[in-house]
Amino acid sequence: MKDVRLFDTGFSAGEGLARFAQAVPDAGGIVSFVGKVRAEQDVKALELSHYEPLTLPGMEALADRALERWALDGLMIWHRVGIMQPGAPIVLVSAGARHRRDAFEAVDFAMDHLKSDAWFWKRERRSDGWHWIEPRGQDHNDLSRWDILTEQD
Amino acid sequence: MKDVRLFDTGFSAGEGLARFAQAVPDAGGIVSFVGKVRAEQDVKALELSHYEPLTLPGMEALADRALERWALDGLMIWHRVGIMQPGAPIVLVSAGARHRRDAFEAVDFAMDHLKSDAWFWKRERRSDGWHWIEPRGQDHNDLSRWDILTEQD
Amino acid sequence: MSVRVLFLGKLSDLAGAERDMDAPLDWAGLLENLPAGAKALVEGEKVRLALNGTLLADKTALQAEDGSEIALLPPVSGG
Amino acid sequence: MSVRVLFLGKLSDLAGAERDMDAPLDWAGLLENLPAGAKALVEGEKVRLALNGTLLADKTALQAEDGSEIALLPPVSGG
Repeated sequence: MKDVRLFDTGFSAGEGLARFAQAVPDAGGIVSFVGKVRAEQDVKALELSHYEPLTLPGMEALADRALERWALDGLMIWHRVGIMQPGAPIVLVSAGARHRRDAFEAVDFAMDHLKSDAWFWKRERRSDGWHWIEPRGQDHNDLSRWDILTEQD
Repeated sequence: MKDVRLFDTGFSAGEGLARFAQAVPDAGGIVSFVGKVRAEQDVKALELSHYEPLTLPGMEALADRALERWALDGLMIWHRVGIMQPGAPIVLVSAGARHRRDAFEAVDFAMDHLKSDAWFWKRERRSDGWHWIEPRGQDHNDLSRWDILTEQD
Repeated sequence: MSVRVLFLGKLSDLAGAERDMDAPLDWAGLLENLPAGAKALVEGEKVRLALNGTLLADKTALQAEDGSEIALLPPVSGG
Repeated sequence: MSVRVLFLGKLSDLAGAERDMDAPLDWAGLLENLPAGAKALVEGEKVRLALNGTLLADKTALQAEDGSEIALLPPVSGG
Protein backbone atom coordinates (compact mmCIF):
# COMPACT_ATOMS: atom_id res chain seq x y z
CA MET A 1 0.00 0.00 0.00
CA LYS A 2 1.51 3.31 -1.11
CA ASP A 3 -0.16 6.72 -0.89
CA VAL A 4 1.97 9.61 -2.23
CA ARG A 5 0.37 13.00 -2.78
CA LEU A 6 1.12 16.67 -3.28
CA PHE A 7 -1.49 19.13 -2.00
CA ASP A 8 -1.75 22.73 -3.10
CA THR A 9 -4.35 23.42 -0.43
CA GLY A 10 -4.45 22.46 3.24
CA PHE A 11 -4.89 18.88 4.42
CA SER A 12 -5.88 17.47 7.80
CA ALA A 13 -3.11 15.44 9.42
CA GLY A 14 -5.66 13.75 11.68
CA GLU A 15 -7.76 12.57 8.75
CA GLY A 16 -4.64 11.35 6.96
CA LEU A 17 -3.52 9.35 9.99
CA ALA A 18 -6.98 7.82 10.44
CA ARG A 19 -7.20 6.91 6.75
CA PHE A 20 -3.77 5.30 6.83
CA ALA A 21 -4.55 3.28 9.96
CA GLN A 22 -7.63 1.87 8.21
CA ALA A 23 -5.58 1.04 5.12
CA VAL A 24 -3.07 -1.10 7.03
CA PRO A 25 -5.27 -3.01 9.50
CA ASP A 26 -2.70 -5.77 9.99
CA ALA A 27 0.26 -3.54 10.86
CA GLY A 28 1.21 -4.12 14.49
CA GLY A 29 2.85 -0.71 14.64
CA ILE A 30 2.44 2.61 12.86
CA VAL A 31 5.04 5.37 13.07
CA SER A 32 4.03 8.82 11.89
CA PHE A 33 5.64 12.18 11.46
CA VAL A 34 3.65 15.39 11.12
CA GLY A 35 5.61 18.52 10.26
CA LYS A 36 4.03 21.93 10.63
CA VAL A 37 5.01 25.47 9.76
CA ARG A 38 6.79 26.71 12.85
CA ALA A 39 5.28 29.67 14.62
CA GLU A 40 8.46 31.72 14.78
CA GLN A 41 8.80 35.31 15.69
CA ASP A 42 8.23 37.52 12.67
CA VAL A 43 7.38 34.68 10.25
CA LYS A 44 4.05 35.54 8.63
CA ALA A 45 3.95 32.80 6.00
CA LEU A 46 5.95 30.05 4.37
CA GLU A 47 5.96 29.35 0.64
CA LEU A 48 7.01 25.99 -0.68
CA SER A 49 7.65 25.93 -4.41
CA HIS A 50 8.45 22.83 -6.41
CA TYR A 51 9.05 21.60 -9.95
CA GLU A 52 6.24 19.14 -10.46
CA PRO A 53 7.83 17.02 -13.24
CA LEU A 54 10.57 16.10 -10.75
CA THR A 55 8.91 16.51 -7.37
CA LEU A 56 6.10 13.96 -7.52
CA PRO A 57 8.08 11.25 -9.37
CA GLY A 58 10.88 11.87 -6.84
CA MET A 59 8.48 11.32 -3.94
CA GLU A 60 7.13 8.16 -5.60
CA ALA A 61 10.66 6.85 -6.09
CA LEU A 62 11.51 7.66 -2.48
CA ALA A 63 8.46 5.69 -1.31
CA ASP A 64 9.42 2.76 -3.54
CA ARG A 65 12.96 2.70 -2.10
CA ALA A 66 11.58 2.66 1.44
CA LEU A 67 9.07 -0.09 0.60
CA GLU A 68 11.88 -2.13 -0.91
CA ARG A 69 14.31 -1.60 1.94
CA TRP A 70 12.02 -2.27 4.91
CA ALA A 71 9.28 -4.82 5.51
CA LEU A 72 6.29 -2.46 5.48
CA ASP A 73 2.55 -3.00 5.22
CA GLY A 74 2.19 0.50 3.82
CA LEU A 75 3.71 3.92 3.45
CA MET A 76 2.03 7.31 3.15
CA ILE A 77 3.79 10.52 2.08
CA TRP A 78 1.66 13.65 1.87
CA HIS A 79 3.29 17.01 1.20
CA ARG A 80 1.96 20.53 0.88
CA VAL A 81 3.12 23.13 -1.65
CA GLY A 82 2.10 26.77 -1.92
CA ILE A 83 1.75 29.47 0.72
CA MET A 84 1.03 28.33 4.28
CA GLN A 85 0.36 30.04 7.59
CA PRO A 86 2.24 29.17 10.81
CA GLY A 87 0.78 26.01 12.36
CA ALA A 88 -0.37 24.53 9.05
CA PRO A 89 0.75 20.97 8.29
CA ILE A 90 3.45 20.70 5.61
CA VAL A 91 4.21 17.01 5.59
CA LEU A 92 2.76 13.77 6.87
CA VAL A 93 4.66 10.50 6.62
CA SER A 94 3.32 7.24 8.06
CA ALA A 95 4.67 3.72 7.87
CA GLY A 96 2.93 0.60 9.09
CA ALA A 97 4.87 -2.57 9.76
CA ARG A 98 4.83 -5.80 11.68
CA HIS A 99 7.97 -4.76 13.57
CA ARG A 100 8.25 -1.23 14.88
CA ARG A 101 11.94 -0.89 13.97
CA ASP A 102 11.08 -1.13 10.25
CA ALA A 103 8.40 1.56 10.58
CA PHE A 104 10.68 3.91 12.55
CA GLU A 105 13.52 3.62 10.09
CA ALA A 106 11.30 4.02 7.03
CA VAL A 107 9.72 7.24 8.33
CA ASP A 108 13.07 8.62 9.45
CA PHE A 109 14.58 7.78 6.04
CA ALA A 110 11.67 9.35 4.15
CA MET A 111 11.84 12.55 6.21
CA ASP A 112 15.60 12.92 5.82
CA HIS A 113 15.26 12.58 2.05
CA LEU A 114 12.20 14.84 1.78
CA LYS A 115 14.03 17.54 3.70
CA SER A 116 17.30 17.49 1.78
CA ASP A 117 16.88 15.54 -1.38
CA ALA A 118 13.41 16.45 -2.69
CA TRP A 119 12.68 19.26 -5.13
CA PHE A 120 11.24 21.82 -2.76
CA TRP A 121 12.34 25.40 -2.25
CA LYS A 122 11.16 27.35 0.78
CA ARG A 123 10.90 31.00 1.52
CA GLU A 124 9.53 32.82 4.52
CA ARG A 125 7.66 36.09 4.56
CA ARG A 126 8.84 38.31 7.38
CA SER A 127 7.92 41.90 8.07
CA ASP A 128 10.69 43.00 5.67
CA GLY A 129 9.64 40.70 2.85
CA TRP A 130 10.39 37.21 1.51
CA HIS A 131 13.59 35.33 2.42
CA TRP A 132 14.78 32.08 0.83
CA ILE A 133 15.76 29.28 3.20
CA GLU A 134 19.17 27.87 2.36
CA PRO A 135 20.30 24.23 2.61
CA ARG A 136 21.40 23.21 6.09
CA GLY A 137 24.50 21.22 7.03
CA GLN A 138 22.58 19.04 9.49
CA ASP A 139 20.38 17.73 6.71
CA HIS A 140 23.35 16.48 4.75
CA ASN A 141 24.64 14.73 7.86
CA ASP A 142 21.22 13.15 8.30
CA LEU A 143 21.25 11.94 4.71
CA SER A 144 24.73 10.50 4.86
CA ARG A 145 23.64 8.18 7.69
CA TRP A 146 21.59 6.23 5.16
CA ASP A 147 24.40 5.99 2.64
CA ILE A 148 26.66 4.47 5.27
CA LEU A 149 23.96 1.97 6.17
CA THR A 150 23.54 1.11 2.49
CA GLU A 151 27.22 0.35 2.11
CA GLN A 152 27.02 -1.98 5.09
CA ASP A 153 23.96 -3.84 3.80
CA MET B 1 3.91 19.00 28.76
CA LYS B 2 3.73 15.36 29.90
CA ASP B 3 0.73 13.06 29.61
CA VAL B 4 1.30 9.54 31.00
CA ARG B 5 -1.66 7.23 31.48
CA LEU B 6 -2.65 3.60 31.98
CA PHE B 7 -6.03 2.55 30.58
CA ASP B 8 -7.90 -0.55 31.67
CA THR B 9 -10.45 -0.05 28.89
CA GLY B 10 -9.96 0.83 25.21
CA PHE B 11 -8.70 4.21 24.03
CA SER B 12 -8.85 5.88 20.62
CA ALA B 13 -5.40 6.46 19.13
CA GLY B 14 -6.85 9.09 16.79
CA GLU B 15 -8.30 11.09 19.65
CA GLY B 16 -5.05 10.83 21.57
CA LEU B 17 -3.05 12.09 18.59
CA ALA B 18 -5.45 14.98 18.04
CA ARG B 19 -5.37 15.95 21.70
CA PHE B 20 -1.58 15.85 21.78
CA ALA B 21 -1.25 17.98 18.63
CA GLN B 22 -3.45 20.62 20.27
CA ALA B 23 -1.38 20.48 23.45
CA VAL B 24 1.91 21.28 21.65
CA PRO B 25 0.88 23.94 19.12
CA ASP B 26 4.43 25.26 18.77
CA ALA B 27 6.11 21.93 17.97
CA GLY B 28 7.35 21.99 14.38
CA GLY B 29 7.30 18.20 14.27
CA ILE B 30 5.40 15.44 16.01
CA VAL B 31 6.51 11.82 15.87
CA SER B 32 4.01 9.19 16.98
CA PHE B 33 3.95 5.47 17.44
CA VAL B 34 0.74 3.49 17.68
CA GLY B 35 1.06 -0.18 18.60
CA LYS B 36 -1.86 -2.55 18.15
CA VAL B 37 -2.58 -6.15 19.05
CA ARG B 38 -1.43 -8.12 16.02
CA ALA B 39 -4.02 -10.11 14.18
CA GLU B 40 -2.09 -13.36 14.15
CA GLN B 41 -3.35 -16.76 13.25
CA ASP B 42 -4.96 -18.44 16.22
CA VAL B 43 -4.53 -15.50 18.62
CA LYS B 44 -7.95 -14.76 20.09
CA ALA B 45 -6.93 -12.22 22.74
CA LEU B 46 -3.97 -10.63 24.46
CA GLU B 47 -3.81 -9.95 28.17
CA LEU B 48 -1.42 -7.40 29.57
CA SER B 49 -0.97 -7.57 33.33
CA HIS B 50 1.05 -5.13 35.40
CA TYR B 51 2.03 -4.25 38.94
CA GLU B 52 0.57 -0.80 39.37
CA PRO B 53 2.84 0.43 42.22
CA LEU B 54 5.79 0.00 39.83
CA THR B 55 4.25 0.34 36.38
CA LEU B 56 2.86 3.86 36.44
CA PRO B 57 5.78 5.43 38.37
CA GLY B 58 8.09 3.59 35.94
CA MET B 59 6.31 5.14 32.96
CA GLU B 60 6.44 8.58 34.59
CA ALA B 61 10.17 8.18 35.23
CA LEU B 62 10.70 7.05 31.63
CA ALA B 63 8.90 10.15 30.36
CA ASP B 64 10.98 12.35 32.66
CA ARG B 65 14.20 10.81 31.35
CA ALA B 66 13.14 11.43 27.75
CA LEU B 67 12.08 15.02 28.52
CA GLU B 68 15.44 15.61 30.17
CA ARG B 69 17.50 14.02 27.41
CA TRP B 70 15.86 15.61 24.35
CA ALA B 71 14.56 19.11 23.66
CA LEU B 72 10.84 18.33 23.55
CA ASP B 73 7.72 20.48 23.68
CA GLY B 74 5.78 17.54 25.04
CA LEU B 75 5.59 13.78 25.43
CA MET B 76 2.58 11.51 25.65
CA ILE B 77 2.68 7.86 26.76
CA TRP B 78 -0.62 6.02 26.87
CA HIS B 79 -0.69 2.29 27.59
CA ARG B 80 -3.47 -0.28 27.84
CA VAL B 81 -3.66 -3.07 30.39
CA GLY B 82 -6.20 -5.89 30.61
CA ILE B 83 -7.63 -8.18 27.94
CA MET B 84 -7.61 -6.89 24.36
CA GLN B 85 -8.84 -8.17 21.02
CA PRO B 86 -6.66 -8.27 17.88
CA GLY B 87 -6.51 -4.81 16.28
CA ALA B 88 -7.01 -2.92 19.56
CA PRO B 89 -4.45 -0.21 20.38
CA ILE B 90 -2.02 -1.15 23.17
CA VAL B 91 0.30 1.82 23.22
CA LEU B 92 0.49 5.37 21.91
CA VAL B 93 3.64 7.46 22.25
CA SER B 94 3.95 10.96 20.78
CA ALA B 95 6.72 13.50 21.07
CA GLY B 96 6.59 17.06 19.80
CA ALA B 97 9.76 19.03 19.23
CA ARG B 98 11.24 21.90 17.34
CA HIS B 99 13.65 19.54 15.56
CA ARG B 100 12.38 16.25 14.24
CA ARG B 101 15.48 14.30 15.29
CA ASP B 102 14.69 14.94 18.96
CA ALA B 103 11.12 13.75 18.52
CA PHE B 104 12.18 10.59 16.61
CA GLU B 105 14.76 9.61 19.18
CA ALA B 106 12.48 10.27 22.16
CA VAL B 107 9.68 8.08 20.77
CA ASP B 108 12.11 5.35 19.76
CA PHE B 109 13.70 5.46 23.24
CA ALA B 110 10.33 5.38 25.01
CA MET B 111 9.13 2.42 22.92
CA ASP B 112 12.31 0.41 23.47
CA HIS B 113 12.01 0.90 27.21
CA LEU B 114 8.26 0.25 27.36
CA LYS B 115 8.76 -3.01 25.50
CA SER B 116 11.62 -4.40 27.55
CA ASP B 117 12.01 -2.43 30.69
CA ALA B 118 8.47 -1.67 31.88
CA TRP B 119 6.48 -3.84 34.30
CA PHE B 120 4.13 -5.52 31.85
CA TRP B 121 3.54 -9.22 31.37
CA LYS B 122 1.75 -10.49 28.29
CA ARG B 123 -0.07 -13.64 27.51
CA GLU B 124 -2.01 -14.73 24.44
CA ARG B 125 -5.12 -16.80 24.32
CA ARG B 126 -4.95 -19.36 21.55
CA SER B 127 -7.37 -22.19 20.80
CA ASP B 128 -5.48 -24.37 23.30
CA GLY B 129 -5.48 -21.79 26.09
CA TRP B 130 -3.31 -18.99 27.47
CA HIS B 131 0.43 -18.73 26.71
CA TRP B 132 2.87 -16.35 28.37
CA ILE B 133 5.09 -14.30 26.05
CA GLU B 134 8.73 -14.55 27.04
CA PRO B 135 11.38 -11.81 26.88
CA ARG B 136 12.98 -11.43 23.43
CA GLY B 137 16.66 -11.02 22.66
CA GLN B 138 15.99 -8.26 20.11
CA ASP B 139 14.48 -6.05 22.79
CA HIS B 140 17.61 -6.23 24.87
CA ASN B 141 19.66 -5.28 21.84
CA ASP B 142 17.32 -2.35 21.25
CA LEU B 143 17.74 -1.23 24.85
CA SER B 144 21.50 -1.50 24.86
CA ARG B 145 21.69 1.04 22.01
CA TRP B 146 20.61 3.72 24.46
CA ASP B 147 23.11 2.70 27.12
CA ILE B 148 25.94 3.02 24.62
CA LEU B 149 24.69 6.44 23.63
CA THR B 150 24.52 7.44 27.29
CA GLU B 151 28.12 6.44 27.88
CA GLN B 152 29.15 8.58 24.94
CA ASP B 153 27.21 11.65 26.16
CA MET C 1 -0.78 -10.66 61.35
CA SER C 2 -0.20 -11.38 57.66
CA VAL C 3 1.74 -10.39 54.57
CA ARG C 4 0.13 -10.35 51.12
CA VAL C 5 2.27 -11.95 48.40
CA LEU C 6 1.45 -11.19 44.73
CA PHE C 7 2.62 -13.40 41.87
CA LEU C 8 3.02 -11.63 38.52
CA GLY C 9 3.29 -13.05 35.02
CA LYS C 10 3.76 -16.78 34.74
CA LEU C 11 4.44 -17.10 38.48
CA SER C 12 0.67 -16.72 38.87
CA ASP C 13 0.20 -20.01 36.99
CA LEU C 14 2.41 -21.75 39.55
CA ALA C 15 1.25 -20.11 42.77
CA GLY C 16 -2.03 -18.31 42.04
CA ALA C 17 -2.36 -14.53 41.75
CA GLU C 18 -1.86 -13.91 45.49
CA ARG C 19 -1.44 -15.60 48.86
CA ASP C 20 -1.44 -14.42 52.43
CA MET C 21 1.46 -15.56 54.61
CA ASP C 22 2.12 -15.13 58.31
CA ALA C 23 3.94 -11.99 59.45
CA PRO C 24 6.74 -11.26 60.05
CA LEU C 25 8.19 -12.89 56.94
CA ASP C 26 11.80 -13.11 55.80
CA TRP C 27 13.34 -14.66 52.68
CA ALA C 28 13.62 -18.17 54.11
CA GLY C 29 10.02 -17.97 55.36
CA LEU C 30 8.78 -16.84 51.95
CA LEU C 31 10.51 -19.69 50.12
CA GLU C 32 9.12 -22.26 52.60
CA ASN C 33 5.59 -21.15 51.77
CA LEU C 34 5.93 -21.45 47.97
CA PRO C 35 4.97 -24.45 45.84
CA ALA C 36 8.06 -26.20 44.46
CA GLY C 37 7.74 -24.87 40.87
CA ALA C 38 7.35 -21.27 41.99
CA LYS C 39 10.14 -21.63 44.58
CA ALA C 40 12.69 -22.66 41.93
CA LEU C 41 11.87 -19.60 39.82
CA VAL C 42 11.70 -17.16 42.73
CA GLU C 43 15.11 -18.30 43.98
CA GLY C 44 16.61 -17.61 40.51
CA GLU C 45 18.29 -14.29 39.82
CA LYS C 46 15.76 -13.26 37.13
CA VAL C 47 12.83 -12.82 39.50
CA ARG C 48 12.78 -9.44 41.27
CA LEU C 49 11.03 -8.70 44.55
CA ALA C 50 9.21 -5.51 45.51
CA LEU C 51 8.26 -4.77 49.11
CA ASN C 52 5.44 -2.23 49.46
CA GLY C 53 5.99 -1.02 45.90
CA THR C 54 9.78 -0.66 46.09
CA LEU C 55 12.21 -3.06 44.41
CA LEU C 56 14.73 -4.64 46.76
CA ALA C 57 18.33 -4.58 45.53
CA ASP C 58 18.91 -7.83 47.48
CA LYS C 59 15.74 -9.85 47.76
CA THR C 60 17.30 -12.26 50.26
CA ALA C 61 17.40 -9.35 52.74
CA LEU C 62 13.56 -9.36 52.83
CA GLN C 63 11.99 -8.37 56.18
CA ALA C 64 8.21 -7.98 55.79
CA GLU C 65 5.99 -6.82 58.64
CA ASP C 66 2.27 -7.26 59.21
CA GLY C 67 0.27 -5.49 56.48
CA SER C 68 3.12 -5.47 53.98
CA GLU C 69 2.73 -6.32 50.30
CA ILE C 70 5.33 -8.40 48.49
CA ALA C 71 5.30 -8.64 44.69
CA LEU C 72 7.29 -11.33 42.89
CA LEU C 73 8.17 -10.11 39.39
CA PRO C 74 9.47 -12.43 36.67
CA PRO C 75 11.16 -10.96 33.58
CA VAL C 76 8.78 -8.79 31.56
CA SER C 77 7.48 -9.87 28.17
CA GLY C 78 9.13 -8.78 24.97
CA GLY C 79 7.73 -6.99 21.99
CA MET D 1 10.30 28.46 -32.30
CA SER D 2 10.97 28.85 -28.58
CA VAL D 3 12.14 27.14 -25.43
CA ARG D 4 10.56 27.82 -22.05
CA VAL D 5 13.07 28.33 -19.24
CA LEU D 6 11.87 28.02 -15.62
CA PHE D 7 13.78 29.48 -12.68
CA LEU D 8 13.22 27.75 -9.36
CA GLY D 9 13.97 28.91 -5.83
CA LYS D 10 16.03 32.03 -5.48
CA LEU D 11 16.93 32.01 -9.18
CA SER D 12 13.40 33.34 -9.71
CA ASP D 13 14.38 36.49 -7.82
CA LEU D 14 17.22 37.07 -10.27
CA ALA D 15 15.56 36.11 -13.54
CA GLY D 16 11.81 35.95 -12.95
CA ALA D 17 9.84 32.72 -12.72
CA GLU D 18 10.12 31.93 -16.44
CA ARG D 19 11.39 33.23 -19.77
CA ASP D 20 11.01 32.16 -23.36
CA MET D 21 14.21 31.87 -25.40
CA ASP D 22 14.75 31.18 -29.10
CA ALA D 23 15.03 27.55 -30.16
CA PRO D 24 17.22 25.67 -30.71
CA LEU D 25 19.13 26.48 -27.54
CA ASP D 26 22.42 25.09 -26.26
CA TRP D 27 24.37 25.77 -23.03
CA ALA D 28 26.21 28.79 -24.42
CA GLY D 29 22.96 30.22 -25.80
CA LEU D 30 21.23 29.77 -22.46
CA LEU D 31 23.97 31.57 -20.54
CA GLU D 32 23.97 34.47 -23.01
CA ASN D 33 20.29 35.05 -22.32
CA LEU D 34 20.59 35.19 -18.54
CA PRO D 35 20.96 38.31 -16.41
CA ALA D 36 24.46 38.50 -14.88
CA GLY D 37 23.43 37.48 -11.32
CA ALA D 38 21.53 34.43 -12.50
CA LYS D 39 24.29 33.51 -14.98
CA ALA D 40 26.92 33.29 -12.23
CA LEU D 41 24.74 30.93 -10.19
CA VAL D 42 23.63 28.81 -13.15
CA GLU D 43 27.24 28.29 -14.24
CA GLY D 44 28.13 27.03 -10.73
CA GLU D 45 28.11 23.31 -10.01
CA LYS D 46 25.32 23.53 -7.45
CA VAL D 47 22.58 24.43 -9.94
CA ARG D 48 21.09 21.42 -11.73
CA LEU D 49 19.32 21.52 -15.10
CA ALA D 50 16.31 19.47 -16.18
CA LEU D 51 15.27 19.21 -19.82
CA ASN D 52 11.63 18.17 -20.30
CA GLY D 53 11.45 16.87 -16.76
CA THR D 54 14.70 14.88 -16.81
CA LEU D 55 17.86 15.95 -15.01
CA LEU D 56 20.93 16.23 -17.23
CA ALA D 57 24.05 14.56 -15.88
CA ASP D 58 26.11 17.19 -17.74
CA LYS D 59 24.17 20.42 -18.11
CA THR D 60 26.75 21.89 -20.51
CA ALA D 61 25.64 19.22 -23.03
CA LEU D 62 22.20 20.94 -23.26
CA GLN D 63 20.49 20.74 -26.67
CA ALA D 64 16.93 22.09 -26.44
CA GLU D 65 14.53 22.01 -29.39
CA ASP D 66 11.44 24.07 -30.08
CA GLY D 67 8.74 23.38 -27.45
CA SER D 68 11.19 22.10 -24.85
CA GLU D 69 11.06 23.07 -21.20
CA ILE D 70 14.24 23.77 -19.27
CA ALA D 71 14.18 24.02 -15.46
CA LEU D 72 17.08 25.55 -13.54
CA LEU D 73 17.20 24.09 -10.05
CA PRO D 74 19.28 25.60 -7.25
CA PRO D 75 20.02 23.53 -4.12
CA VAL D 76 16.84 22.68 -2.23
CA SER D 77 16.03 24.24 1.11
CA GLY D 78 16.90 22.53 4.33
CA GLY D 79 14.79 21.62 7.35
